[in-house]
Amino acid sequence: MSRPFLEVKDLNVRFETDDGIVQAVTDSSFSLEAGKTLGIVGESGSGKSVTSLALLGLHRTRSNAKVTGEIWLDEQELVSASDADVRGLRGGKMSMIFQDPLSAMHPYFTVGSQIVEAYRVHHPGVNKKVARERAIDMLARVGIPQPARRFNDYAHQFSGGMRQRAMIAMALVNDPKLLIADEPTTALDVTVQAQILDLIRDLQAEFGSAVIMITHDLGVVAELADEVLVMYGGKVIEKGPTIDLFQRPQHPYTWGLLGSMPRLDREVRDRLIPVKGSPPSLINLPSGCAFHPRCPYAGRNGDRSFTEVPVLTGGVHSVACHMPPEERNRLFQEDIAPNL
Amino acid sequence: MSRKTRAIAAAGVALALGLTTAACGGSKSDDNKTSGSGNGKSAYNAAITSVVNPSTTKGGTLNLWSAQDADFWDPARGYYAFVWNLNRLYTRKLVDYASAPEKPGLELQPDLASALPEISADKKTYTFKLKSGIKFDDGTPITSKDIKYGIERIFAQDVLPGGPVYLIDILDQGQGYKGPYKDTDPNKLGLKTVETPDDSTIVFHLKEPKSDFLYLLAMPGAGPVPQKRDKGAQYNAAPASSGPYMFKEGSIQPGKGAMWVRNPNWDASTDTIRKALPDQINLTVTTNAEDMDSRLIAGTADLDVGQTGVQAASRTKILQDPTLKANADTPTTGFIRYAALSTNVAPFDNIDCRKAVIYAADPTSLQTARGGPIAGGDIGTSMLPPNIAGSDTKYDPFNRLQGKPQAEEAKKALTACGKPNGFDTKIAVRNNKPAEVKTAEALQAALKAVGINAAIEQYDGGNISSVIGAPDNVKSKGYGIEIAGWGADYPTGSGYLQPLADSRFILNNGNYNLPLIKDTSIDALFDQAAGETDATKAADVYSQINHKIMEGAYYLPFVVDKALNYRNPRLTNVYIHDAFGMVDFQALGVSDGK
Amino acid sequence: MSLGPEASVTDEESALTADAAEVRGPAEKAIAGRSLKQIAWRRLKKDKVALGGACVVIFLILIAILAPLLTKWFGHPIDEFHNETLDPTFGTPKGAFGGISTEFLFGVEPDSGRDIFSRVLYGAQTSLTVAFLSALVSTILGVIFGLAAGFLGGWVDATISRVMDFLLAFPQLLFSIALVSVLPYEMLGLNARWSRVAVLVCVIGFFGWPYIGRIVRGQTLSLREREFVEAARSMGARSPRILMRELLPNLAAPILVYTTLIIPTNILTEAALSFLGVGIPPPNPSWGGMLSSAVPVYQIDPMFMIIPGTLIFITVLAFNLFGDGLRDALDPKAR
Amino acid sequence: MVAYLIRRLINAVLTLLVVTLVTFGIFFMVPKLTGSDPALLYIGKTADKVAVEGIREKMGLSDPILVQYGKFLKGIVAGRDYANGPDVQHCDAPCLGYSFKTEQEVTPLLMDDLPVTLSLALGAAILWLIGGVTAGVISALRKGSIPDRAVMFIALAGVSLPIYFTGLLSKQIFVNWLGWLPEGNYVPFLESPSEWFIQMLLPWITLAFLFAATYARLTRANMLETLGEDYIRTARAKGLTERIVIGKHALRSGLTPIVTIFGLDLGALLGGAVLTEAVFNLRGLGYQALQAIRGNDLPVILGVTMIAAFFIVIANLVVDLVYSAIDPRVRLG
Repeated sequence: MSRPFLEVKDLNVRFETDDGIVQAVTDSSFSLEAGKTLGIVGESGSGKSVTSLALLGLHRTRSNAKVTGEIWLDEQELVSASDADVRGLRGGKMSMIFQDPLSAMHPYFTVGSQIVEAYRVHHPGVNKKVARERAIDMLARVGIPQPARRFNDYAHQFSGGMRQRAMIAMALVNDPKLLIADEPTTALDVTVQAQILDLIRDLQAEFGSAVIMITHDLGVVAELADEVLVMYGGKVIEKGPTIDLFQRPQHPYTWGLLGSMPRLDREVRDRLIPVKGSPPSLINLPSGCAFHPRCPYAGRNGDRSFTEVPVLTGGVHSVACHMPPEERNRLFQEDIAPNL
Repeated sequence: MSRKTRAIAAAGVALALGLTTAACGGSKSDDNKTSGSGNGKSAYNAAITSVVNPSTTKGGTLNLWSAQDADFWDPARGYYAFVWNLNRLYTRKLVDYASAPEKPGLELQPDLASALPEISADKKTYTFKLKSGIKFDDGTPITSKDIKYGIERIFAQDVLPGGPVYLIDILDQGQGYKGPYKDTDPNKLGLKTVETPDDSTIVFHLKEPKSDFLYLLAMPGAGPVPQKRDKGAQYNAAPASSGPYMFKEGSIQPGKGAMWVRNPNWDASTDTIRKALPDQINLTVTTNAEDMDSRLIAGTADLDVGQTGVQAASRTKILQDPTLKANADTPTTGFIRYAALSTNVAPFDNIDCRKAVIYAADPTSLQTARGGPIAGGDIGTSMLPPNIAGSDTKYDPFNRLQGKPQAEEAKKALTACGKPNGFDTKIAVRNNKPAEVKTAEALQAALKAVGINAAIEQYDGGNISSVIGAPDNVKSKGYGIEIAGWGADYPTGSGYLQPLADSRFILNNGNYNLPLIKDTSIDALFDQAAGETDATKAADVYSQINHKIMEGAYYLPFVVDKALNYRNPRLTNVYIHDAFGMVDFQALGVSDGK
Repeated sequence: MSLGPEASVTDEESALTADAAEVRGPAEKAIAGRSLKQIAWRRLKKDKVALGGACVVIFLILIAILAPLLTKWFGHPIDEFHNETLDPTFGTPKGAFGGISTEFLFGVEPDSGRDIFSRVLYGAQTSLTVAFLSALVSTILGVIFGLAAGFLGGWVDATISRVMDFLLAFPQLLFSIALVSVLPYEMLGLNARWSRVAVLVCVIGFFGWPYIGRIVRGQTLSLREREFVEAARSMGARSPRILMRELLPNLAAPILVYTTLIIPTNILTEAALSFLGVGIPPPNPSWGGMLSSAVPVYQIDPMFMIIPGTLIFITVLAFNLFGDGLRDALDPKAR
Repeated sequence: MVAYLIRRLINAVLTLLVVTLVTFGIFFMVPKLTGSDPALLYIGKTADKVAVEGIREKMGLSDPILVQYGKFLKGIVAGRDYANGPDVQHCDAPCLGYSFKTEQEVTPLLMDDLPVTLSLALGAAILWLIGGVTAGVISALRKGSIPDRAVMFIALAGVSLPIYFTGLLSKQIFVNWLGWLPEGNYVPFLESPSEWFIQMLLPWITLAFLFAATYARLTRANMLETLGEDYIRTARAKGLTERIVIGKHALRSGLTPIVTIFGLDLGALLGGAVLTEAVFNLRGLGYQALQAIRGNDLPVILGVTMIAAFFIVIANLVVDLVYSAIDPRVRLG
């Protein structure tokens, strides 16, 4: 049996700091087929960015980071692969779009040269001129006007949206099979956000890449993703097909996220309902279910929530919650759905 | 007055004029005893009493070093002792000191003059005849007018300050002469008391007899200066030469050194004083005295012209190595280091309080603070250096030689003074003289033991004339004790003591009679000495003055200054010249011809 | 002021961001929720090196305070001469290592035989007093002017910034020497030692304030735009109140750090001035002054140089270690 | 750009003016504070009021301070004349004054000392830049490793060591005990490059050690900050080798602040490294300044201050220009 294009098994990421061990990602598993889109959602500090960096092997340069588990990309295991092998994949077979393009692009090099650099490192034989043409071509394809002229500009000379387009051009310059977009639209205003999302979708169709969309914005996920992963406290707490998950969310935390999502298709709402409380400390995760301090239903299941870590269960749409599925369904139908 | 400059300048580098201990045979220190004196061989302290390595070999280059630059090469302006000594290379005067160690060196011999002057019966007129064949380095003959012009330059204190001004005091006689630059006389020879009836005759008219007058004419400022080459203050950059050596053109580099080459127009037959052995003489000024010492010991430098003594590290090295020690001398420099007790500051108006300080002081601590018996000097007992005629090294009125503070005596004196529990006072000391600060600390510590609390107050050494040299300031600041040092400008009792003890020498600014001694009997003794032509009788007078000063307990002498100097063994004709308290530079030669 | 060791004119501008790196995301969030004070204290407690520095600092302060007693018990008065301990010819201490013995724990001073142990104790008194007080002066001036510049902005800011730039572009050491050397040795009814301490405090403190001032100004500028100040302002709080209630507490951490870090610099500066001969007047000891008197004799009596030099080193190092630790602990970005 | 340069230059000149005016003011106030008359310092005889007046006249001390200052400025721009006995002494522009104490023009005097200070500062700068930055980069790349800890401890020790102690100590060790180097006595480069090198070695190393320590700490801090930047992560995400990530991306921005600091430090040092020159008996600008201050030689003090301030101001300007060349975000204007 062949593996999915991307398969992540029991991924753990830990950082040792002076303040203690930070368990950033715990036992995460998921998979993604080529050409599909996976959305990962969660609050900041939930482990979604750390997970994506782990995919690219970007924790390797950090001496205090420890990554365990398996990451299979196109039949190749990455956690145990050599630094050079992983580096060869980075920016080539898999690449990434970062959240804040201004800080993610080097301030001292022109945008064009940074794209050329990305291209040439994976195409060693290519001369500068060809690489330059390729870069300009990419800039044009992501919709940057006058690409030949903008080639020589610096990141700070671009507008926010253009900058993100340039970033995308850089990420796509080597036709990646896996594109990870880490909050690609957070730093942008709403109209530009939509343009960028459209762009990603179009390019995905054009290049046939698999996309991982990391965001805290469920709207983005609803629009783009085929499948959704909800992370909390470094763990996957719910995952499933997008439609299914939006229609029948299983985890109280997901409910909270949905509740905090503004929706255009609705009349002016009374108010957004944010998830109460603050994200947990990754050094001292709460015992039992990490969500229990914020979970309005934690007391209902006896002591289990406080002592026992819930396991991800279920089929295509799985969830990690101590609550019996029937009760969850009932609660959702009765209390939550009407308010969404 | 002028003497103060001398003291500042010279004390700064601890140089002095003066006679050596050996010169008057009064040495008490074993260190000064030479082994093998008189045979010309190099030995420890041999150069004090004899000529080491006598030779007439010419040629080679003499490499002189110094840790301090000359103050001025202009003969009218220089005041450092080593500069006066170096002036003998390029400045001849009417008379100059003989070239010999010990007492004979103090004898003034005719130099440009063909003979010693003819002195009138009233001792007020001095007439000199010049030698023939004397020339400047450019070949122009030296005339009496050049000598007069040279002396006139001293009067231009606004343009040429820095040098001694004795001749102004003696020769102005109310004329108010302002120097040749402001002279209305067309020939710029308007000073009335000096006459030049012809080119080879010069006549000086004094107001009253001055037995030390010739010594004043032996100072570099009394040398000839050609008027057409005088550029005022800029003369300093290229002084003319009348001696066997002249400055190599452009070789005077401030802070770096100078070079002398032979003066082709100097005729050896006209000069009975100078030897002129080396072909060239280089002076290197260094900022690193330790480097200079190591070069001396390594033999790549010949002599430290500062002659202020090697640094502490080399001192140890030299004294512990017999072969090095044989090339070293510790002559007395002619300076006495002392504390003056201001009679205008209570309670030092009371002689017993002054005595208390002298008794309470620890002679050994003070000596150690000055550098110990070898580098610092012998414990001082009175105010006449042991070698100026009239001094008596056995004269120890305060019993200081035994080396310990005398608390009992001090207590007695305090009681007599009416301050049995001691008193508070201040010690004024220059902040730029580490050794003086150290002696102040030593004195302070010793005084504390008898209840005298002395606070040390430092002042900018450059302001000495307006700080401790101004009696009003001393009184208002309450400086009861002032640390200072003094060396004579010319080797007689007057030259040494008059500025320190004559009440007529008290000045509002630049005063050096720090205790403000106003004793008419002392003043009268100075007058008596000025008219005394018999040196022995004069010496007796100076001895009396010295006793009176000590009996008045005006000064607390710390040490009679000494310096441990090293000479390169290749040097020939090395001896300590008693007029300078240092090696006679003009006599030096090098044995290897390099 | 950086003139002490002829050191970098810039000191460490980026200091507050030093070590900022790496695990910013998770760790930062991980510890969020505790107060800065708690975090700082927790971090400081774990920083053995910084604690070591702090211990040495406290030890030195104690020594300085107890100098008279310690001198009485283990030493001799600082101005007591001991000729018997010296070689009569050379004035150097008898015995090895500068005359160290049970009688004279750190040996004796050449040429005087004074007890070095007692003198370094009193030297500590001088050094630390000057360093602390001048740091205080710098801090007060720096905070006042920095706050004024950052908070008021406009021409006030322009003027103060210009003055700070100017002071930093000034040959400070030369000026300090010149100024200190012409001021009177006794003033304000203090004795020579303490009036000179006062002079040094003023001069060193004065030249040091721009360093604090710059930091305070920068922090004030960024804080001024922050929400809580805006909020206070919108609620009608008046400027002084905003300054005192909102800004100062938030500035406390950087001010504390930089005051701590300016102290070792001040120690070096005081020692430098004493070394150059314009510091504490004799017979009062100071470390720089002792080094200065060691210059002529260091070859024959190295201990006389090594002891005060080492003490300066240890003291400055201890302050630096502690200051660095404090900075790391208080800086939320660090680590 | 041109407008910016002009404005900066005007600014620089203004700063110099203020520095000299303040220097001028302070040192002309000093004699009044201490009650000493500068004229008296130059004259051998104090009783003669006329001579003192003559000196005051010659030195221009009787003019009001602003007039004196004006003359000083004019001297720098156009040269000035000094009456010196029979001749008029002309001092060419840039005339920083005339030292009556030593009878020489200040400009050539200081130009004479400049090579010493230049040798010291430049030589040491090369050493500390190489040593400090290398150590700092290595430290940053191996944060937390034993080499890092060692470098950081040595660096902290380095910044805690006063040069007047390390200077003496190194002289004692290398000159007296080991005898590897001679007692210092500056030899001009043109006279003998090898001697010059040997003579300067110890001062260089000692001075460089101090700065290298500071630079190692700064470099490390800057590098660590840079390594945490998003664009470094981007560079890695592009698949660049570590060598390019560090060598090109990280160093470029990590070392930019060092350029600034280096410029300013060098500028400050060129005005005279007072302590180093004092310890190693180097007759440079700092040494000269110290002597002048001790001897109350105002024209020389002014001259050194002027040169020192000049270097600092120029260094500031150069640093800003260089910075704008390195960092495209900085706009001059």
